Amino acid sequence: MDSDIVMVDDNGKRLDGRKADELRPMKIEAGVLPNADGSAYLEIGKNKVLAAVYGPRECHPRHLQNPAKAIVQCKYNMQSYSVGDRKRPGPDRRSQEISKITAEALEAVIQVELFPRASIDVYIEILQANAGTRCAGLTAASVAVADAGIPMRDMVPSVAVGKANGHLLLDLNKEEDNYGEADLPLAIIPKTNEVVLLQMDGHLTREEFDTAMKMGVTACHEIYEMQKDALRRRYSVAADEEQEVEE
Amino acid sequence: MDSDIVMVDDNGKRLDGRKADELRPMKIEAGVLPNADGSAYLEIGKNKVLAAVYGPRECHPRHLQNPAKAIVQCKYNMQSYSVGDRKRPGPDRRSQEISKITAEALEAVIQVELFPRASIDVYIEILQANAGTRCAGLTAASVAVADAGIPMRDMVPSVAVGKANGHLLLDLNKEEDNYGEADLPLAIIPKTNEVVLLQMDGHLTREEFDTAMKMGVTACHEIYEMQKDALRRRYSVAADEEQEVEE
Amino acid sequence: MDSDIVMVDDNGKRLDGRKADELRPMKIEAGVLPNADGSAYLEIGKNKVLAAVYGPRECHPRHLQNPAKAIVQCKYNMQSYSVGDRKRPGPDRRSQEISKITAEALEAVIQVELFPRASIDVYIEILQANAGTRCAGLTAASVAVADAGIPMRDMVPSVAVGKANGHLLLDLNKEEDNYGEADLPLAIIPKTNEVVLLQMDGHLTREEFDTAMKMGVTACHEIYEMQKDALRRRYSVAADEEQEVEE
Amino acid sequence: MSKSVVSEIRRNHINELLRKGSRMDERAPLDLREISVETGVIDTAEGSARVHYGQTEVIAGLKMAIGTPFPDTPNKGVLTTSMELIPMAHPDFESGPPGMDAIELARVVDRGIRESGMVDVESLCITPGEAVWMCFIDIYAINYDGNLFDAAALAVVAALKNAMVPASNYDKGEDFPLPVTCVPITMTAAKIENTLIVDPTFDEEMVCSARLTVTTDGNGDIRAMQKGKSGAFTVEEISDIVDLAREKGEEIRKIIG
Amino acid sequence: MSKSVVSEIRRNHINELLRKGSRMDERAPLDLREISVETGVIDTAEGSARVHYGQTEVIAGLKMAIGTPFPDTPNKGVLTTSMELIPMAHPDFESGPPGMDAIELARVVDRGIRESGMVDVESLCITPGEAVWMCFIDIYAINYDGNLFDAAALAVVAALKNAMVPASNYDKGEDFPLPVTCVPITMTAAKIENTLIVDPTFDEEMVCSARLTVTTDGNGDIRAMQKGKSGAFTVEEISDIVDLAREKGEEIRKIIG
Amino acid sequence: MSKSVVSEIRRNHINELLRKGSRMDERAPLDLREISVETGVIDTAEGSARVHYGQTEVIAGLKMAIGTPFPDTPNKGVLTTSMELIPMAHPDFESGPPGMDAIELARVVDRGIRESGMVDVESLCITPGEAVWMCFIDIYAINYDGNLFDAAALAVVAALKNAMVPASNYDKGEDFPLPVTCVPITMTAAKIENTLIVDPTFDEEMVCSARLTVTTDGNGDIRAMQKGKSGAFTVEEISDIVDLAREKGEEIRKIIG
Repeated sequence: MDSDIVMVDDNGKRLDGRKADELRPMKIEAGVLPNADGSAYLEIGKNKVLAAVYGPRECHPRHLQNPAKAIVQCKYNMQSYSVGDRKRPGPDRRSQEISKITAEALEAVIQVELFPRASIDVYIEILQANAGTRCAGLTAASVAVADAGIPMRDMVPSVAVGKANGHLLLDLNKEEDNYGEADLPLAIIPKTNEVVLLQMDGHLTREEFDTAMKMGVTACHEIYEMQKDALRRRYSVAADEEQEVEE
Repeated sequence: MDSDIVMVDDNGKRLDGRKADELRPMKIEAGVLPNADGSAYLEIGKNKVLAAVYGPRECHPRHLQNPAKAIVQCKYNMQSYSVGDRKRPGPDRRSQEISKITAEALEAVIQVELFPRASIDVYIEILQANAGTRCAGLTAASVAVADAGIPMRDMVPSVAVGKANGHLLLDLNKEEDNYGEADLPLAIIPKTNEVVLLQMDGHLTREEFDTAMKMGVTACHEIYEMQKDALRRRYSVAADEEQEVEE
Repeated sequence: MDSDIVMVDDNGKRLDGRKADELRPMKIEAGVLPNADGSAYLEIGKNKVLAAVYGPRECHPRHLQNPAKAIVQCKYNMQSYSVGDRKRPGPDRRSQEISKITAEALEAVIQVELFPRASIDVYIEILQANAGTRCAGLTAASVAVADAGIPMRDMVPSVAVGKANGHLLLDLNKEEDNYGEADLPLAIIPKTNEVVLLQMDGHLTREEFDTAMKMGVTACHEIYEMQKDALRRRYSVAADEEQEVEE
Repeated sequence: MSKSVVSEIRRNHINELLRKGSRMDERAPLDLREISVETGVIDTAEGSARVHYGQTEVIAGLKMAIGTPFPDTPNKGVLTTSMELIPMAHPDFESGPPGMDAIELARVVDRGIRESGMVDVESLCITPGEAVWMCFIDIYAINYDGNLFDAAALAVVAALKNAMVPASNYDKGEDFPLPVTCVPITMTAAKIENTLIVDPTFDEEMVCSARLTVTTDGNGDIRAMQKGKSGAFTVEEISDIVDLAREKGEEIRKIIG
Repeated sequence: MSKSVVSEIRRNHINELLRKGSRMDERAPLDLREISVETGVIDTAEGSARVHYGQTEVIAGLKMAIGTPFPDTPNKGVLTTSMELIPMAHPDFESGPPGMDAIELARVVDRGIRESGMVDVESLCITPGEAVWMCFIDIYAINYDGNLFDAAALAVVAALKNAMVPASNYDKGEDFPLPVTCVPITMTAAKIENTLIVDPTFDEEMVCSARLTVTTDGNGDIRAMQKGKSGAFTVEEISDIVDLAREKGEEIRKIIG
Repeated sequence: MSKSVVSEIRRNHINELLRKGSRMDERAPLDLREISVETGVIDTAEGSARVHYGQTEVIAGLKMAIGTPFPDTPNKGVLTTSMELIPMAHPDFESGPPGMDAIELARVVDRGIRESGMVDVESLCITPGEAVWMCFIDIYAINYDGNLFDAAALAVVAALKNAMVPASNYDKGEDFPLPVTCVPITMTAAKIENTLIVDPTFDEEMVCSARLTVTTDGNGDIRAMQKGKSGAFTVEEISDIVDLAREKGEEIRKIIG
């Protein structure tokens, strides 16, 4: 680790000009894929992510069916060309772990009890990766589930807080991540501030952890507004189209 | 590519003495395997091919069943020792593609509508390979299906036309194939001259393509005669055996 | 092979001090795993082996069900750290063969006809290997099946007889095995002296084979006593526990 | 691609429209859908393109690395083409390694590129027998509404045309454009009853009896063909499709410049 | 881990007990089960340990070999952690390659070791860029009654603390103890209704809505965390669990010396 | 090999015949079927043979290449044996990687070859520790009517006896015959009720309770054995089978010269 790299300059600016608690530029568009029941496209910094939802639909394989509720299945996938060195197609251990915790976080808000025996299938494709893809994927997937019209208690915004050269920094980009000393991805239910996804690796003192959690929760609320905005735009477009048809 | 190799000499003879539109020596024998419902052994040049058919039989896995007709499944397999460098057992991408187009070509003539929900399973094993195995396999499989007594509209003879050092040549052998500039495998329904298998790779002008198609169709009719002859011999043997039993 | 190594010294002692027909020190404990229906832990020399039995239970996959009897399925597995060079997890060809013959040997004594359609699943884990693990695994599995209360005609003790530098030696350890010229693992039904597992590789004359068989059968009876003893201890402990509960 | 069944009603509707020379999306039988091509859509790729044929969407990306050549072609770079039919793109697609359809798609696209000599693989040799550029072409179906053959092939061609060899990452001098020699274009026709159509939608693919894919180069010469499905073509139909492929090839070649 | 269903009766029983501050095995909510640690149980391993958390039993073994380092860390030894949920350990476990549960377990255990810097990987470099020690940590669940995270992590820590690098087998001098710098301890809490418990049994895992695993080092700093299951924690609950993890970490650190 | 069930009628018929000392194909219990051996049937193989035992047909082929020896046997060539039970050969055989039956067959055949020292692997060393001849023996079941053990083993022995090492392809001098030292022959007996038979057909294999395969060398010494199925043999029965194996070994050794 090269500690000469200055992560935050004298003016409190990071390598890309952001403040410590500032998100990268972000945009979300809902309803981008015709075949899926719901979908979303998200860019945050140099990450490009697609999420699609199919369901509730019949659950395959059948032995996974739950007579009391729908199951939520997720596949998080980094496309081969999304990273520096080409990634071989197919799931690796990292992507399987991310798929699991993403499905669990979504299940926390989806009203699965309304769809016994069904499956809700969430697909997250990372087209271009630049640190923070698991959070970007969950944020997008949450919009895609809403776009599919599946009843949810709330959405799930997600972001990571990092530590680099001793600084707690929100939403590390890849350059910063290369000097990262800790990473704390989390996702919340904004209405209650409850945490549905939480991971950590690295080194945080008790105090740093508390600060990082606060930064993360605050930023999740910012992201939540963008999620809602994307859905509002989507509904207004859908309403316009409907109106056109009626005219 | 070494263009000094003379593919066709001044007398119009190829490296192995054939004319441009001449097939390699070919023999077909039907009914060679006791267990299979139908089978055939074929040699063309230095290719040695076995084909076996099981079915119509119950379709596994069940989700592949078609309530309106039998499905035709094919496995084309090059045995490990059939080529110069040992081939690892198991399907590769090439063999899977060949299996798919072979099944499609056979389905074109099999009366699949007579056997709803059933499977007709065709196995092609390349014992020894010397260019042109996919066509040899389909030609043999066609005889094996007939040997199994499965109703067919016609048989499917198959051959490839190649281009080497600028010459259009029927049924390239391996030596010629090493200098090949184009390869056009095809299979027809002789009664109608319709094409049920067609692939091409390489470089053909519009005119060359038309000529190659003509050469291929003509040769398929030659092969068709050998297919019918193999079945005639098979039936007469079977009839003799039956007579012996009755005596 | 370095024939200077003296396998049996002038006093008839082997490298580890044993006589030619002497087993390595052995101990068996039944009922060591709470979750399994039956289990056993076995040490023989430096081998450490666990066996667990689940069943009779519903047979998966269903197409393996036998309407007339239970099927016996076995997985023999060497754990990664059980050998000199780390073994990659997952079954290899050797372990699959051992699993097969172990299941067959156990099926010979289990009253499978009492449990139609069921499966009896036997798991053998080699924690530490030092030659002779297949026999140790079968010996332990036999005790685990009995511990599960599954009706058996008899138990199946198993041991290997080896040949090293011309000597027939019972129960080779790894050091001897490195100079082994033949290996003859076997398992018997002690009540009838019938053989239910038998393999051989190496080089044995007709006479050596007969001698080796006799050594093996005799040693199996010794092992049988230890198997019964382990079960007796298990039952008395179980009875004590029951009594305590009642008191 | 194999699980869906088109209802009889839809099948009849498609057939009836075609008998009148029309299609469900109001195209004439020999019209392509609207095609869009965006290049450079993936920063992490050496070249990339997103292509739409109507609602069918694919992305192709090229990654390059230095590797050892095959022993029998010591002075040539290596091309590899993979196609992923990810379950995002269609309810029939399932997770897992490429199935027969994906393999056929990848191989047919690969043949078009390879046999046309589009990429000058000899100029991708660094040290004969030791070091060459490896080109990994990965194609993802994003939304599938028929005719993946043509959309995938076009995405790959567009990605390659705009690719830069990342030489500087490997201390091999400055980055330079991937050397391409020509622009092969792939066109697929399908036969429904006795009518030929081009650029079939998903529903049309389900209904058609046979399919023929033809790749032509800038001279109108044929570089690759693949017939699919269990129906048959007459020799005349094949000839017509070849002419169509040459014609549409010219059209599309103008789109991507 | 996913096939079993706990009966409603058992679920209600667990809930009722907890409302009274008790558990089926008579522990208080924040009590650990009896923990036992035996090291050196596998002669063929470079280091090994068998750990019980009540009836949960795991064995971890370390094997080492010389290999080439990763290009981006030329002067560091390599750690790899695998977890096998063998069917011996529980009726729900099936043969086959590691599933999602086993992968998550291995990765969380791995993070605790790796992120705490427990193993001094730089001192496992033999020749930079060429030869380093590879550490293969294999964990087997032997009997599963809940809380594999903590049992597996403790078994690995104990195995590593007592491991010898087999240098003499490779003509690299005398064997020496594996260099370890600290003792990270992992603790898992679960939430049942609104009660937090630690060290859940199998039945409690089935009933709980959420799980949080926290690894702390000897300074009480946090090195790894993993939340699991589809329930939610309040920020306060998470804070309480972090405190518990620091406290239990101290307790357990004494057990393994 | 496991899906078929023999009808009770056929089972009874086999049993009744055997009680009278006869079999469905009119053989005596200890008679082999007609055996045929053709060598050199595959031009592309370094050695090959097609063997029939009655209607059971197998083909074995040997391919050779230069590779690196195993570290613990630096001066020995490498032998590998694979068996493929292709679905062509029997309605019960399925596509896919070798199952337990195929693995057992390959390993038992391999042991017969390896343990008899038939191939002089030391003379297949080119440069110790660096380059040796690798021998890939591939066996395909073509038509399965019982006793694949013996047919496969004989096909391999015949293929090896007639093989040429392709030295000239690798600039290693002239081709030379594969050095073989002896001719191990494999014989399988089966037990039906209390009768021993040799060379069982498919139906007999389905009905028999136990199977014993014995490989002997030219001196009548035993080189490999494998007992199969869940029945038991008495020690006397085993002794009788060993004698039979020595006797039939001599018979068959004459066939292949």
